Amino acid sequence: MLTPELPATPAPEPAPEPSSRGRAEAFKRRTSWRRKPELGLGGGMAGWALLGRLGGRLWAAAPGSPLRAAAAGALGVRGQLGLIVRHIDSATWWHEHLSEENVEFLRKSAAEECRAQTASKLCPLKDEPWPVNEWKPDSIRVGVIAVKLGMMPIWTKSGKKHAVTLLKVQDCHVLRYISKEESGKKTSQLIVGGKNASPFSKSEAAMEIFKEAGVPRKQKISVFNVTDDALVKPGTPLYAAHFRPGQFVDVTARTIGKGFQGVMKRWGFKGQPASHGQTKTHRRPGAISTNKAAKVYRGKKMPGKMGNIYRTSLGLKVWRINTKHDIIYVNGSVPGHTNCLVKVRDSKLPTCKDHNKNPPFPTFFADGDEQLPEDLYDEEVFQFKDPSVTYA
Amino acid sequence: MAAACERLFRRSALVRVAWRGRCFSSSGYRTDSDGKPAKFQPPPKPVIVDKQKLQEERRFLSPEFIPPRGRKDPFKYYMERKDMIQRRKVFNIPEFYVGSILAVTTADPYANNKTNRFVGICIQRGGKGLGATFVLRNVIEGQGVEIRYELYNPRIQSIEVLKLEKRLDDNLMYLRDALPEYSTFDMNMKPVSRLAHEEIPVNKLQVRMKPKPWSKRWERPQFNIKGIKFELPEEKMKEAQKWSKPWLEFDMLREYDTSKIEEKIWKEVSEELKK
Amino acid sequence: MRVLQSVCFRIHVELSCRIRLVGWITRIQMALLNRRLGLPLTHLSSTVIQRHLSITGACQAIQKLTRVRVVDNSALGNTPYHRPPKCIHVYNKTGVGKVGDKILLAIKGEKKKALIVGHKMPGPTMTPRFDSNNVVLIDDNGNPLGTRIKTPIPYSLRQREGEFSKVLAIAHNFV
Amino acid sequence: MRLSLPAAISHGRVFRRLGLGPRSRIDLLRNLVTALVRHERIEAPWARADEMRGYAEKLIDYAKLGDTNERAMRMADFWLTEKDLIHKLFKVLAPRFQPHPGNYTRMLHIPNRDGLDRAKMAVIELKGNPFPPLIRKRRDSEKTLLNQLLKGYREDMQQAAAPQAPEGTPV
Repeated sequence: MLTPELPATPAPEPAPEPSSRGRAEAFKRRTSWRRKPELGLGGGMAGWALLGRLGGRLWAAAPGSPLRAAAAGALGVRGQLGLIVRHIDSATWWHEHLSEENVEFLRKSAAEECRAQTASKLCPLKDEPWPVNEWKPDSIRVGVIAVKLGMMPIWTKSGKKHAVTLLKVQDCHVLRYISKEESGKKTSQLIVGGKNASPFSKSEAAMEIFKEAGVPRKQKISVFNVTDDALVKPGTPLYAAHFRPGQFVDVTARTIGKGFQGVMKRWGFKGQPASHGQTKTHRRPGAISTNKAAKVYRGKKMPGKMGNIYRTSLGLKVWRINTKHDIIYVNGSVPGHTNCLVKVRDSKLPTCKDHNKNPPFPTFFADGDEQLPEDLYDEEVFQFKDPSVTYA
Repeated sequence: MAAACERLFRRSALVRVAWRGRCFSSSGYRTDSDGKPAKFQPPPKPVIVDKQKLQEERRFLSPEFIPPRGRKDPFKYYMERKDMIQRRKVFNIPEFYVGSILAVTTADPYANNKTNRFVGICIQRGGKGLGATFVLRNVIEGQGVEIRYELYNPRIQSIEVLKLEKRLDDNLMYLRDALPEYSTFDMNMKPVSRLAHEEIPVNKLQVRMKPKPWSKRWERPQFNIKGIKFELPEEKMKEAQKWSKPWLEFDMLREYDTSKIEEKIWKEVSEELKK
Repeated sequence: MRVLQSVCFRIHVELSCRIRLVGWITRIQMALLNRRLGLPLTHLSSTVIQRHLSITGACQAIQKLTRVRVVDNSALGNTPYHRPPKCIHVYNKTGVGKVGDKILLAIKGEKKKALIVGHKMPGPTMTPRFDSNNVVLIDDNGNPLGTRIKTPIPYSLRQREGEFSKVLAIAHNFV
Repeated sequence: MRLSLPAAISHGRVFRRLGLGPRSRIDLLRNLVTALVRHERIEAPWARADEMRGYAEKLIDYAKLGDTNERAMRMADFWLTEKDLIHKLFKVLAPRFQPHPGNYTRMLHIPNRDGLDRAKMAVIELKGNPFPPLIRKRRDSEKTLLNQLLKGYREDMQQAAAPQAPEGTPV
């Protein structure tokens, strides 16, 4: 009744509208990647742009307010209640404007495209490799982005137990190279992204970087400073075998947010006594400055938001690498909650430099000459296929 | 059904429930509706179980294989399971329960002959995955000793089941407060033989406790302990019931149904172990 | 119960006249000390005496003011006294004593050093945890006062063999 | 925000705190479940409805086990404070949802409450109820230009992909 029937032949304006909806554009972009030209619709790119804009216009033209239609309960207990209008699945533009088969088709094709992109990037050496240099003690390699899976115990051959964190390197790709001049920093930079994510909720500007590298959208991207001899071509996938057992790494992640906390929890202040005539002051900071200073010094430890900041754990030993599932077993705990994305790179601690010599340089290539077994262990680690430990 | 629907339809499409009134009125139901079986409950049908068949099908999946509830990736547990299976291929970890009597030999650099053997009753099994543990308890020369072993620690040379049985409870931590005779076992105990397809016997022993204080108030309903012969005065036992939470039994969202996961993991583990 | 406690107290005093007391005990509570009289007797008497004096269970961690049990056969540790031995200082950085730490005891109105050979608090896995806080009395030079340790002590003490060789020499059971 | 059940449990905040305590919370939800089974569509504060939803669905899962199951009967006896509804649960609702594996209820936002608290409200209903639907029927957009063009493209793709299938990815 109030829902407007769409005209079968709308009059599309040929002039491009600058204010056409981003969503429609995004839709156009999604479907136009990596499309073979002979399979496209008549005008190729232009046709899709037109189509997208058309969709935007139709959306804008639909009268907004009277959408509160119908379905009033026959007995209408409350007038308001009758106006439950929204579709349960009309929250998105797709559901509003596309038929079910088309939604299905687009969803499938987007997933397929994502898979194809990931697969096509497995062998970047096939098309001209970037120059591969020798490792030097002062070169800094790129790092990877990994998912924190959780912790488990590991035993050494001497029977000692260590706790390790499992970090899974999942769909990690180099996205972009930023030269020294561009970045204005001392070293050039590589942008790396990890873990595929849905492309649908990003604006086109944000998708630009992934499009250039020809990889699916990533959940997290971050920047690594690298020396010029350790550059990797954008689009190269990174694996767990980038690191080797026995070396030391630094892991950076956002810590678990604790919200607004008082000084006892946040900074470990002692608080005041619980009893002995103490009233109303048990967990408070006490004095925050002196009479003479007559001000509060900058950086005074006070209550406030705790956690949810980036922290780095330095010098964690790599005990074991699983090359099949791309898992790094890193000694000890790592900042962040389970399933969060962490940044792993070679340790910059001077004490760890001796252990980090001659890594796969600039990174490990899956299609290179090197054939790796499924599990790489540090020589101290007890492997479960060995018999029990005995002491002579 | 049609009549019922019509009646409902006539009343209203949407019924606003008056919350306060309902809450108070419900307190009247509370006492009589809890915990009592329904009136028209039919008697359970007699089920004839083919015992021979059941015994053949009895299989034991060690409890540390079942992942806990949580938001961790199941893949993480899969990776741990691979290592656990690998260890089980090399090293025999027998089937045992809380209440079984075990002898564990470990490699110990400080012991005579570099091995250390300890016999005791398993009073607790804990942990999931590679970090699974069990606690053995024994009283040696009047001194209660407990050792917590890691099931997958490579220092363990052998785990020997001397007596395979279950007790009434899943956790026997109360043996700490029981009379020492209930946790005293001979260090040179001979294994008790049993047939391979026999049902695991349940030892219905009820232990007597030392006088209070105990490490926990075992009479409280939260522990739900059946294996203690309480010799407390009547009013103390009644007092303990003040802490009972009868509604927890009906809180359906707290239930963790592991049967499907168990099935899957059992299949995976048994296939891997056969290889 | 009170009768039993006094009985046990007297058992403790007159360990030599143990046989004479059997009749009394069986009459009062057979279940407690039924068959093997020798072993549970010392254990029981000491625990019951402690029970009598304090109504709380023993502390898990050995820290200041923790009641401890002396497990050697020194005269000082085994003669009864109306106050149980208490730890009044722990010689380490944390203030919580673990196996192998030395502590200062207030025992029978004296100050004596002692070595921890077992505690209630769970330590690392694969190491024993005991039902009581066990110590061995030592003098300032590290020599034990007694000649025998009655309870098992953990093997892990042996990794400091050089330091505690005299204490380890009087132990006869390890776990 | 509704956390999934394992997520909620793993993070320590197991359930919402409603009412005057755990006992009161269960009683409150019990009354809501009873009302839902009786009326099949009720209006309640959003948080309560959301909290109750899991229990209602679990109860129907139990009811599907049949009225000879002892545990199912105990559950029904506890959760339905009005005992005449036990019959309805086992004889009407259980057969109705027998073919469905789950997701027996539908919950929709409605305008905030008029009272002082302006509480967020929701309406929750059992699927397959006899009332007129709350959700507007989906508008048929099949004939729009956009959909027609997409359809054409889809069909082209299918045709093109069919012979090329062995070669590689069609997209």
